[in-house]
Amino acid sequence: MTWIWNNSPALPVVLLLPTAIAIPLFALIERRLARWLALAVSLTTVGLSILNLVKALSLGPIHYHMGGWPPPIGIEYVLDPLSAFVLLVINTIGFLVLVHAKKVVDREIPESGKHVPYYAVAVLMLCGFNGIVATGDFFNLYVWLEIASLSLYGLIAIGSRKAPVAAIRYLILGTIGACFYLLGLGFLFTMTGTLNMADLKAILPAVGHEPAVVIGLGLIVVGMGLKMALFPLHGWLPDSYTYAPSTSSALIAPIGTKVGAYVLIRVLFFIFGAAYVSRTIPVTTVIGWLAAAGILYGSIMAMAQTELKRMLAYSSIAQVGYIGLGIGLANPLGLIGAVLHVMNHAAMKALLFLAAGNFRAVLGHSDISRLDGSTRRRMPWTTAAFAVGALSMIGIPPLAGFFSKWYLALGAVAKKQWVFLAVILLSSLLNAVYFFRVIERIYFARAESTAAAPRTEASASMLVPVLVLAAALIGLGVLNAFIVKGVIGKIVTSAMF
Amino acid sequence: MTTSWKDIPVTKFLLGHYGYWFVFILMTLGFYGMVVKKNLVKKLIGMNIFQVAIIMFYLSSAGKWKATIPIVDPAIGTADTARYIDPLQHCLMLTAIVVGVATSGVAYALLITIYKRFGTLHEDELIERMKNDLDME
Amino acid sequence: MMRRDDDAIISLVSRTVSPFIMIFALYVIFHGHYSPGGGFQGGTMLAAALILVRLAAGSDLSQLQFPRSWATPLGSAGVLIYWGTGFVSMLCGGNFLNYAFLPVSGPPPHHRNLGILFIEVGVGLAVMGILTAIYDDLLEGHPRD
Amino acid sequence: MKAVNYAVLALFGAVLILGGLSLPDRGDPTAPLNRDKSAAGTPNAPSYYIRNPERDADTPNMVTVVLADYRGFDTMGEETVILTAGLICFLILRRERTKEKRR
Repeated sequence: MTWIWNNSPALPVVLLLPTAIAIPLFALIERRLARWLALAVSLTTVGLSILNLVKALSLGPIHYHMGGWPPPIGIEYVLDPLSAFVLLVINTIGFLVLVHAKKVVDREIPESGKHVPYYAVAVLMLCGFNGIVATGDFFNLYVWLEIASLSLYGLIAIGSRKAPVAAIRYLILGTIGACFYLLGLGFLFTMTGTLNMADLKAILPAVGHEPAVVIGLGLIVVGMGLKMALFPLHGWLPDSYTYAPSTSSALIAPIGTKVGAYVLIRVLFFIFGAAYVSRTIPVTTVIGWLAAAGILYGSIMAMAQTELKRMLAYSSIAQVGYIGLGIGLANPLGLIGAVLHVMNHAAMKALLFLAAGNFRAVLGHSDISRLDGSTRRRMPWTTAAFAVGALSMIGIPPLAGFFSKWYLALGAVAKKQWVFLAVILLSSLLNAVYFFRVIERIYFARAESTAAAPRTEASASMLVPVLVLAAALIGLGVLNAFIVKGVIGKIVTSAMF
Repeated sequence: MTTSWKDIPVTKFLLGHYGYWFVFILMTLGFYGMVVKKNLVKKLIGMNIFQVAIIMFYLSSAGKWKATIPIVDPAIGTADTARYIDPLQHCLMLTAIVVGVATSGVAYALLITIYKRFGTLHEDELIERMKNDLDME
Repeated sequence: MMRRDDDAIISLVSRTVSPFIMIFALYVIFHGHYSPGGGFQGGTMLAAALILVRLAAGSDLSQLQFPRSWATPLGSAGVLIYWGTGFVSMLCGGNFLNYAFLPVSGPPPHHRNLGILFIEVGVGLAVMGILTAIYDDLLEGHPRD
Repeated sequence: MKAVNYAVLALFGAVLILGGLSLPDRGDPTAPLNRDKSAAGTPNAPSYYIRNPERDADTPNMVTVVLADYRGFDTMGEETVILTAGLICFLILRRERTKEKRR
């Protein structure tokens, strides 16, 4: 037990990696073992993340020195409240999606020989995300970022016929993003001589005025903006989400873009500090305005879509915009809103994409125009969960989605940014328009065939994660005050404004 | 101490920075390939040039005058760090090279799949053929 | 499309050169402590030796030298060796990858020396196996007509 | 669209040149990269990597020690990257083969 306690920061990554190798190995004995192994290790990481969050909240930031070398020499893993919190979100969503995966993978990836490597790559992707969030070293972050990105390209590419084209477009833009990150890091490293985040933060006052440092920061922000699909850099997103298998889009949409947002928050508010940023280049202001534009663009484009997954993809651009808006506000309330929205949006998007996966599995399509009253009769639970997710997305008060928007609006008021406030209100309206279009078809449109549709609800493995997420949205909304006070409050107090 | 031509500020700056300028030219060239070219293979070539340029950027920052390779030489000893070039960048760039190779491998695998399905690697033609191609899934 | 001329010179030269490349690659891996080199460089050369024969003799004939089905397992084994070295030191009380805790005799620098050797072998195997596997996969996916 | 691309390219080049101007000279012994202590008083990693590998790991090749010991976790990430690439090539291209066989 003390062994687990001592090594808990490193254990998620250390356990996920060999599992990716063990999955093909055990699948030789029995193919079904692949999924069970992936589930088991994913559940373990959820447990470890809870342990880490509790540790980080009660004992302060945990430092784990890889290889026993202290920070500037070796690589350290740091779990402060922010990274522990984001890790918990990522691992929980990853576990729920993997529970859901079985039937979807069986159906949407016809060749059974590919299921085993699919699970292995999914586990590697989770491994990469765990590494990105937990690391306290800039170059180590780049390595894990590449692992996660490569797995994402693979997970997208085995979707429908057009998926490889979407994947290669994502690959080219994603590699530009990663190269920008590496280049910016090169500038920072040449100016400071360190790769460790805490060390860099300490050295920064001595060299912060140099243009090379500022340009390094700018390049890193652009690179991460590409990874998180901030508005003008979102080109890869809609096609990738649409053509990928439902499981992949449910894995990528909630957590893939959030990691980029996490790195931005980490770099801007925990290493450089908002004051430094606003003194040198107005990165946060630019992010804020681009995010506001992205919110409107994503919402308007979502209204024009007829296919559910594509609509959710455009809605993702808008939702990432909310996180960007919180970063752009650069005040404590805005940061609360951004971090809260990382969690809320992860839960909402996972729920909606999983529900879309259920529609595809049962009805064979996810066209909005073909959903009607019979859908509700055939799948009462999935549609109810979908409605909860949609209402939360719009921002109906007791649900989780309302509160992140509330904090963002408070932040906008505190900063006297009335345009941002107007954008938040307007986009809620637009969200309502495009989600009510779906809800209206499900609940109020008369079924085209009057014949009583049989109840063909999705199977238990697909239904349970959806219902859990729907319950979680209500729970997170009700318990919102505790989360903000107990967890996010501690995150915000350690940020530098 | 004789003042050689190397100590004049302008030549000192040029000598100290010329490596960076060449690397930056290479980098812009690679970025040009990735952004402007329409053929996917050319984009990937641009990507490789970009990555190699970044690797050379790191390595050129590791260079020192009159220094030797980063292997301890008993004749020199390790007291004076100026006698060895920085080992850290070389280690980092080994990793970056592998990352580049892995990305290229995945990219070419994707290109092969695309070419088998659509018969072209030119972006505009690809978009055209994707429009005409009815997705049956 | 893949018309292959059985050119005696090409096949003979590549067959002769390949083992020598491998020997040199092993030297690069195992002498990486004292001279430029190490696991990655050696592994790449091993892969080059295998791919050279695959290029010259065609992918069917070269299966006699190194079967396609071995590549990915060997690569995974390499990664497992690396991970295992780290995990053993973790089990023996140190942090992950802290070779000073490896259960071997001698003072800590010697432990680290040995740990680095294990790691280099793992890296070499992984790079060799997976580069060859990627080459084979790309060839299989190649459109033939 | 083409004009935008070229504008982005020009901006990128300009930013690089601007950044390059303020970089320290290559090989400058007073550059932050080559000092013994950083500005904040913490030990500077590159200098440490030159002085201590023989004492710490009984190995004269500094790059090997940095690669496998001081920053060994990076190298494990590197292995994972290449493993991922291998698995993905397998994942993407295997289907093509089975399809061909079925025909």
